[in-house]
Amino acid sequence: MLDVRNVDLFYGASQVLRSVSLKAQPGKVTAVMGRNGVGKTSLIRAICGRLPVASGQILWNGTDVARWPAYRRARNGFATVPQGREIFPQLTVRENLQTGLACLPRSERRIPESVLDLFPVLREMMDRRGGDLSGGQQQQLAIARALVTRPRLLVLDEPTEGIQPSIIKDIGSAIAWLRDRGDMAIILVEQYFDFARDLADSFVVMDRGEVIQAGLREEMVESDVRELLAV
Amino acid sequence: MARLIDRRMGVFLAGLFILTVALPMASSAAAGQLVPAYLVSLVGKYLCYALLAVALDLVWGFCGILSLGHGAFFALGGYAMGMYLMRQIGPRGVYGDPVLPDFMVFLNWQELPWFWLGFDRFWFAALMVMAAPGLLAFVFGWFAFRSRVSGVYLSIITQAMTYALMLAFFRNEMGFGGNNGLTDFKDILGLDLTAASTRTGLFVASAVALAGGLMIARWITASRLGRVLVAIRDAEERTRFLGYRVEHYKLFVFTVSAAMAGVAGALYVPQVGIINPGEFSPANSIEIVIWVALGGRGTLIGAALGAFLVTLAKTVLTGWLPELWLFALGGLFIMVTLWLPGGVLGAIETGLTRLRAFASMRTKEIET
Amino acid sequence: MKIVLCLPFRPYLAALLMALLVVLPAAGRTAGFEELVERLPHGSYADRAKVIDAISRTGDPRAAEVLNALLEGRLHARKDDGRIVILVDSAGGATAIDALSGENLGGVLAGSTEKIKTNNRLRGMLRTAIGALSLMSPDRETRLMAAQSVFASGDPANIEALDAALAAESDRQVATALAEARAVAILDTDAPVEEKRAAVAILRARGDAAAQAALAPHASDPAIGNEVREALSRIEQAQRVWAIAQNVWYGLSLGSVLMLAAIGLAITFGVMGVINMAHGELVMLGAYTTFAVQEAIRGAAPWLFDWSLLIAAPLAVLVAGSVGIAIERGIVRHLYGRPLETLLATWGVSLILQQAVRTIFGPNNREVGNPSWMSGAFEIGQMTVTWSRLWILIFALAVFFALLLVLRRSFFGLQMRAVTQNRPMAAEMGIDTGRIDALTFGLGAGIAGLAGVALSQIDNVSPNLGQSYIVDSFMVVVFGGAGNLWGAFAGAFGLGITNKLLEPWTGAVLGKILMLVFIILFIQKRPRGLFALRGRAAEA
Amino acid sequence: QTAPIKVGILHSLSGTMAISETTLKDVMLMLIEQQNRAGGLLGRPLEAVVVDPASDWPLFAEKARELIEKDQVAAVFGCWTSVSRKSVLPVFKELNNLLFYPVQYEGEESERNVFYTGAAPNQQAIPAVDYLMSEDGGGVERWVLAGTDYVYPRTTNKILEAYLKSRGVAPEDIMINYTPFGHSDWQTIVSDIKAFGSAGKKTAVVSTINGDANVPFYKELANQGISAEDIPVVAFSVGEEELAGLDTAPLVGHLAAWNYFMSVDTPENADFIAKWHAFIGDESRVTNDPMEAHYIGFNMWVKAVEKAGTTDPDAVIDAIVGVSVPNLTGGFSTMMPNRHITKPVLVGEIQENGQFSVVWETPGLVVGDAWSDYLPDSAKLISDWRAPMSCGNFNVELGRCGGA
Amino acid sequence: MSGSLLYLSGVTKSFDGFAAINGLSLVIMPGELRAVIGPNGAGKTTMMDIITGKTHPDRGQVFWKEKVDLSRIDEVAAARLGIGRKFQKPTVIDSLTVAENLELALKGQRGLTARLFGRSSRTMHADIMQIADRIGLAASRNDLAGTLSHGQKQWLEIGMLLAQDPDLMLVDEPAAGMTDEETMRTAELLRSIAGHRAVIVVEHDMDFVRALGCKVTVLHQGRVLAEGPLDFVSANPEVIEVYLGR
Ligand SMILES: Nc1ncnc2c1ncn2[C@@H]1O[C@H](COP(=O)(O)OP(=O)(O)OP(=O)(O)O)[C@@H](O)[C@H]1O
Ligand SMILES: Nc1ncnc2c1ncn2[C@@H]1O[C@H](COP(=O)(O)OP(=O)(O)OP(=O)(O)O)[C@@H](O)[C@H]1O
Ligand SMILES: NC(N)=O
Ligand SMILES: [Mg+2]
Ligand SMILES: [Mg+2]
Repeated sequence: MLDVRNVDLFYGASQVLRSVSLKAQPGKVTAVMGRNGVGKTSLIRAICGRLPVASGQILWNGTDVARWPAYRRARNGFATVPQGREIFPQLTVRENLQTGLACLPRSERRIPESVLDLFPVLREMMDRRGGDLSGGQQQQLAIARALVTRPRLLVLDEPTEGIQPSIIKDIGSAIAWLRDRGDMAIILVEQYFDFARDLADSFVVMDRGEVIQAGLREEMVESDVRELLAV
Repeated sequence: MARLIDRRMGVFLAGLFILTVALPMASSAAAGQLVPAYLVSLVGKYLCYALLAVALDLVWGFCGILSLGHGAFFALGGYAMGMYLMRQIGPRGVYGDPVLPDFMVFLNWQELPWFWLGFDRFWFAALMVMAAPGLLAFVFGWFAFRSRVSGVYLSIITQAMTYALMLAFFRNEMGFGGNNGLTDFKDILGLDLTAASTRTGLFVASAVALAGGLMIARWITASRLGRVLVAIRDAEERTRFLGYRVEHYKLFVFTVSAAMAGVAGALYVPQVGIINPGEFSPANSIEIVIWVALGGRGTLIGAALGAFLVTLAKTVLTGWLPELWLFALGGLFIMVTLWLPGGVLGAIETGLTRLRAFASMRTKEIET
Repeated sequence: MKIVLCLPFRPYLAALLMALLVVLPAAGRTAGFEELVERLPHGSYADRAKVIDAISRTGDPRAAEVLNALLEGRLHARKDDGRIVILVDSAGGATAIDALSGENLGGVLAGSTEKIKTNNRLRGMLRTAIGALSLMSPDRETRLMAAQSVFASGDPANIEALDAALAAESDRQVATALAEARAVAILDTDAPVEEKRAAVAILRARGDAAAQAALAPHASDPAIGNEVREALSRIEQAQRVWAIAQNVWYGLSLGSVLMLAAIGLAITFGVMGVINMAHGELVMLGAYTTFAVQEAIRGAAPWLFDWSLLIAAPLAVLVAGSVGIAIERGIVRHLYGRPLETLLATWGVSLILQQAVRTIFGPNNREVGNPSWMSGAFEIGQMTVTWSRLWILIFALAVFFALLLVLRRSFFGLQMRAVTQNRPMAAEMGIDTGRIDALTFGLGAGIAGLAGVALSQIDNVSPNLGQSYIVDSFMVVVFGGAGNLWGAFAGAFGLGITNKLLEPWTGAVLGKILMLVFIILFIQKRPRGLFALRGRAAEA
Repeated sequence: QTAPIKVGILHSLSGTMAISETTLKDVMLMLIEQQNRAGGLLGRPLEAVVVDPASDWPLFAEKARELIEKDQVAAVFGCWTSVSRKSVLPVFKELNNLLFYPVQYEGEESERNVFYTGAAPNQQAIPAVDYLMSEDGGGVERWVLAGTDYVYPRTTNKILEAYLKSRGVAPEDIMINYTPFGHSDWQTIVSDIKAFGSAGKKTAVVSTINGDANVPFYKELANQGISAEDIPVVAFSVGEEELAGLDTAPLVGHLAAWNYFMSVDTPENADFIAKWHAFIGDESRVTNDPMEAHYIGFNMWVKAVEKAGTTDPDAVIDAIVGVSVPNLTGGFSTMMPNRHITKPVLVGEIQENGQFSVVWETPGLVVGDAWSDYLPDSAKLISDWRAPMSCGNFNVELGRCGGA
Repeated sequence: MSGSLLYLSGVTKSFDGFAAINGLSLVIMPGELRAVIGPNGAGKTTMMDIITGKTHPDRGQVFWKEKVDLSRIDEVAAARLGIGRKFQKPTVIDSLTVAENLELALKGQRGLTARLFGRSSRTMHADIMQIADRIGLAASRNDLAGTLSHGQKQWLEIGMLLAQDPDLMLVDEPAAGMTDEETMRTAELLRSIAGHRAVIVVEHDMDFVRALGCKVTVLHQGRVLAEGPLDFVSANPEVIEVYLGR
């Protein structure tokens, strides 16, 4: 399980995360919510190892990984679907998926069919360059790519952004399915409230780099949270 | 005007002014030659390089056009001036031909090629100093920018341009003296080039040109047009969708910058006494980029400082460590990139800020 | 304005004059083989020419060997007794054989004998003379060479010998060569018209520049002029076609050199986006590695010389590759995302590497020899193909396709492309970006080193080697379209062939200028190179 | 007074010309060291001031000025390329100092402050062509003039073309070809030469190809199998140093014309080579013609200073004309009033060991001619810096000195 | 079409044989607000590329105000005609401040000399302030755009579009990355803008589309699948099948 404790993060001189804490457990979805620019993405990046934290701990099954390089975290089960998708534009869809194989032992380097079953459109586009796909197609590819690494912690930064309704539903059920498998901790950053509410087991609401409310789904009152998200 | 001269620029111009006044005085006989006289021309040369660096920074730092061929514009300006100086020699050449320069005489040229006409007049030469490089930049840029050549592709074709010009000017048939170039100048505007007063005049002219170049560059970049340039540098596509004719803007700064480089070349030639196709060499143009990068790209003053520092280092080191200086210079380049990400100017400014912060802390401590 | 000062006290001039006075009268009368050989060391080159001529006419069976030794610079005169000896290499120095008696005189000390000097004219004469004398040699190669040198002399005096040789010849190729040599000779005699016509036909069939030169003087011969002119125009036509083929070959070969020089850059610059100004110096390191290997071999194991390049190649990859990795780990690594600053830093590296090589190996050219399989040339029709160029072409293609395979088919290649397209994302996919970056840069550098091994065979090995290729390399990569290996391929061969087709028209200087102008214009048409990525992917 | 006399050494130690010039810096250091060991000059030690003009022509002028103004050197030994010499010329004139220039060059220059110890075209090119035309040289009738495209080859070839025509060579028997600096792909040109040479007449190549381009040129010659017996190449810029970078086995018989070869068998030369090897600490290092030129130039300067009793430039300039010092080929070279010196001209053949063997030499010494007799405008000029003429370009038609 | 602002007729565009737009026809009247929805990859962004001159169609015409053929001009000309665009992936000028980004977009002279010699006027300042306020970036107007968060960049880009004051606004997925409340605010904003100028909005958020309350065009495989009020099209079984899901 992931246990983020009192993380501080700076861009140059400006502090964007102030003592942020968060937990994520296998088989559970933790939703991170907050208005634009409150630091959600920054938090995600700190967890994945893209940004160095100034202080605080990121415990992964008891080990502090806060100083580990990103690839080492990935090889220990972290996978990310970043905001903005970050598809490798000049790799084909297949190659994009294959990049995730770096985490796996040589013998297991295969793209699992189950991933493609989740997003059938990718099957048709296997040999197209990732950068040529439409925005929504890229988003699906990004999720699929993360799943190829067989993660034990899946971090999704606004995965519904730009996705057509029917596929949002599919993604929702995919996340639910992954959650229900029970071996994966999921962190979901979402602005789309209904989507988050349906999936989340617990919530974290952020504002100006701080966690202003956190708790289990049952404890949360929708109108309160909506209030917090309003400007 | 106030907006044009910010603090940084003010300090720099003041420094330049002091240098311009003090150096000729210190080197004059009246002052007992506190410093050797040759420093006047030497520093004059640095000033020309600094102007050249400012010209490059204008296109590279503010519009993202990395020209690896700016040496060509410098050299063309230099050749235009060199041609004037050659014509000034008149019948004082070794063969005594009243019209033809010596290199044409012994290779049996019968008459002056058409493109040499007019260069016996200073005003014409002065015009060509800016017009020749400006025109080349305009034509080259017209095609390249219209075709949306950008990034490394543009850089490499500018390099191809200067390389092609170098090979062309090497050819004796071109009528520019081949590899030997143009040399053995005697006087400019009737003034003896070896006279200390002429040297001082050229030095001052270089300083004025540098100050002028800086002001023009500053004026362009601080204007509303400057913002478009930055937009083009950062997101060219986006700027187009806002309705800006990107190619016109690029063409404009590219041409202005080329003309500025031409002026630098023209002032450089009488001070060093030779112009030769080597000035077109791709390595020379890369060196200009190095100056700008070292001084701090996109700062104008940094570019000028970078040129000054690198060429000064070259002067000092080639005399002091003739067999090791490349190690020192190469090491300097590496260290600056690794440790001074903002270039020399950036480092100076952070240094000053820290110092100020430190000083104010101290004063506070004292106060409390 | 020329004043010639005569300074008669120059000692050896005087000695030469004395020798002339002694020898000259002797050359006049007919003399025996032995006497002629004894006379060889003395007199001027002109005298020696007469002596050689006389020796070749003696018909003495020893003549060919003596003349051959003279040609090869192995004929010496002993300083103490003036005896003429032939030096042969033997273990631990040279052994002297008496030129006349064939007696083995044992080892000789260096400096105890004096070489009998020849000049170009004498060597030409010697070759012809030896040719005429060895037309009947039992060795096929020797006979072939002999026939060729007799062809070159075109001397009618050899016709008899040629006839005899032809009658005895069983090898077809040698027989043709003999017939051709005879044909040239016949044209200069007053043989019957029919025979001359046959000779013209033989030369026409040969069809090369030498045949042309042999025929040309007879173009206005009243008897066979028509045939000769006809033959000449045929030969010319054929040669025009061959000339195009030849130029295309030159283009391919220039292209292979350009590609080798550029292909490492296609990785560091094209794929990784690092403006690596030190690329040329990495090529240079490869060349110096070759030099060092050859130097070691010369000193320790000369028999390995033919293998020197094969030994040097992996070492060059190692040397240049390690330096590349060091550059990446030490400098470039800190500059990803600041691509233009890599230009400044790698320029610094290139200055340092250049000066380091200058300090270690000296500023001069170093000698790198061609192994025997890289020397010389062979002919395809009227086209000359030099072995070194052919091997370099093969080598370049091999490197190219191997690299293509690595990039396209291997997992390393995939990771490498992922890392260069989006470094942080690649890391989040579990790719050790630091390692991949270092290896990629090392690969590019290692290939630059390989290029150096090849270039050492045809160019200077000097501290300036790198500088002379860097500009061309960037042109090639950009012309083809950065980021695409096929681009470098097409760029190199496209530019190579265009250049070589232009050169005969315009000359080398203008050709190169036109080439550059062509690149500039071409980029207007295709602003992202020949093999540009298209579509959204390119903009992303 | 024992303050050292400073001597400037202005040779490129980096950049493209370092390949040739570094050796000249070393030989100067050796000569100065020897002179000091022999007691210095005028009882004062000599001190070498080495700078690196870095193959950058304007930098040559800057460094020259620095040497003279800042370091106060008594004389400068330096430059290789003509353009570097042109670059520093005005500096030496203005500051009235001495430059000793050790490299063969195109002529067309005679300056009061410059002493040309390398060959003028009449001390190298013309005798070489004479040799090739002679019976011994093979009676060449057809000529390829191949050069790098810059002033020295252009001028030399202009002179040679005029000379060859004056000797009855038909224009179609002369092929002129220029290549860029550092040209490295010689396939086309070598095959053109081959074609030009297969026309039946004896053909030779006169090469004014510049330093760097020579190695690939000769490699291509060797690979395409052009032997010296078929088409000899006589070069004016290829010496022992250049051959050191080549496998000379396939090149045996090709020629070079110089005023000195390392292989020349004289006691002076043997001594010089021994000292050079000792100084440089490497038995495999070769000597070459420009090194000899510095040897001559330095000794002339030393002698002139001794004669004048001062290092004052004007005094030395006056004293040096007529000074005669031994050269390394067994004779004496004398400084002539036109600032050029007398030299023997030797033609050497390349040997397997990378040395040249002399196959021909001029019967006596040849005086360097500043102004070629084969260029129309230059033929009118003569140079004599002694009073009363006191100029480098006296026009015999007009009866006065030209220019300023 | 008479009186139309924009008229696409039979437009086709393929990439390497794949038809992204396939015989698309569409009419937009002046002042109209139009929502375009459709599956990922339906060709919505490509349609905008064609209207703005970024991509030239293989076949078909695109008429602007019945006169100008947009398929023949480039992006700059299209922008100058009065077509503004917000990209799917927000693109702003990173090293200019928010205010400068807006100033750059502000309607007015695009010419070289005008920008070189022109000075910013008081009204311009006021306009910029007003827009910054409207997009919630008034406080960060002097921050560099590069330091904004993803959603803030979205807003800035909308602000730039407002500043441009075009006759036709093409808005590609404005609500992506916004909170539900912001989404509604955006819808309101767009509704208020329409009327003065035409707006084409592409969005996948059905609540947002509903809030726009305008005619909806459904694109599928490069052509129009259905057109009409949201309730009408969302009842279309094909639309449900390919887009909305059950
Ligand atoms: N590279 C950067 N440099 C400086 N500041 C930055 C940088 N990136 C983001 N910020 C600032 O950090 C803060 C948090 O940004 P972050 O991207 O984490 O927000 P977010 O919660 O993900 O917002 P959104 O919902 O819009 O994606 C914002 O105020 C933003 O302006
Ligand atoms: N340059 C291109 N090369 C190849 N295919 C392309 C290119 N541009 C677009 N496509 C393809 O055309 C189709 C339409 O793409 P478009 O971006 O217009 O879709 P969209 O409707 O905007 O989708 P989304 O809602 O996901 O943003 C997609 O399948 C995409 O892969
Ligand atoms: N003077 C020469 N060789 O350039
Ligand atoms: Mg975010
Ligand atoms: Mg889209």
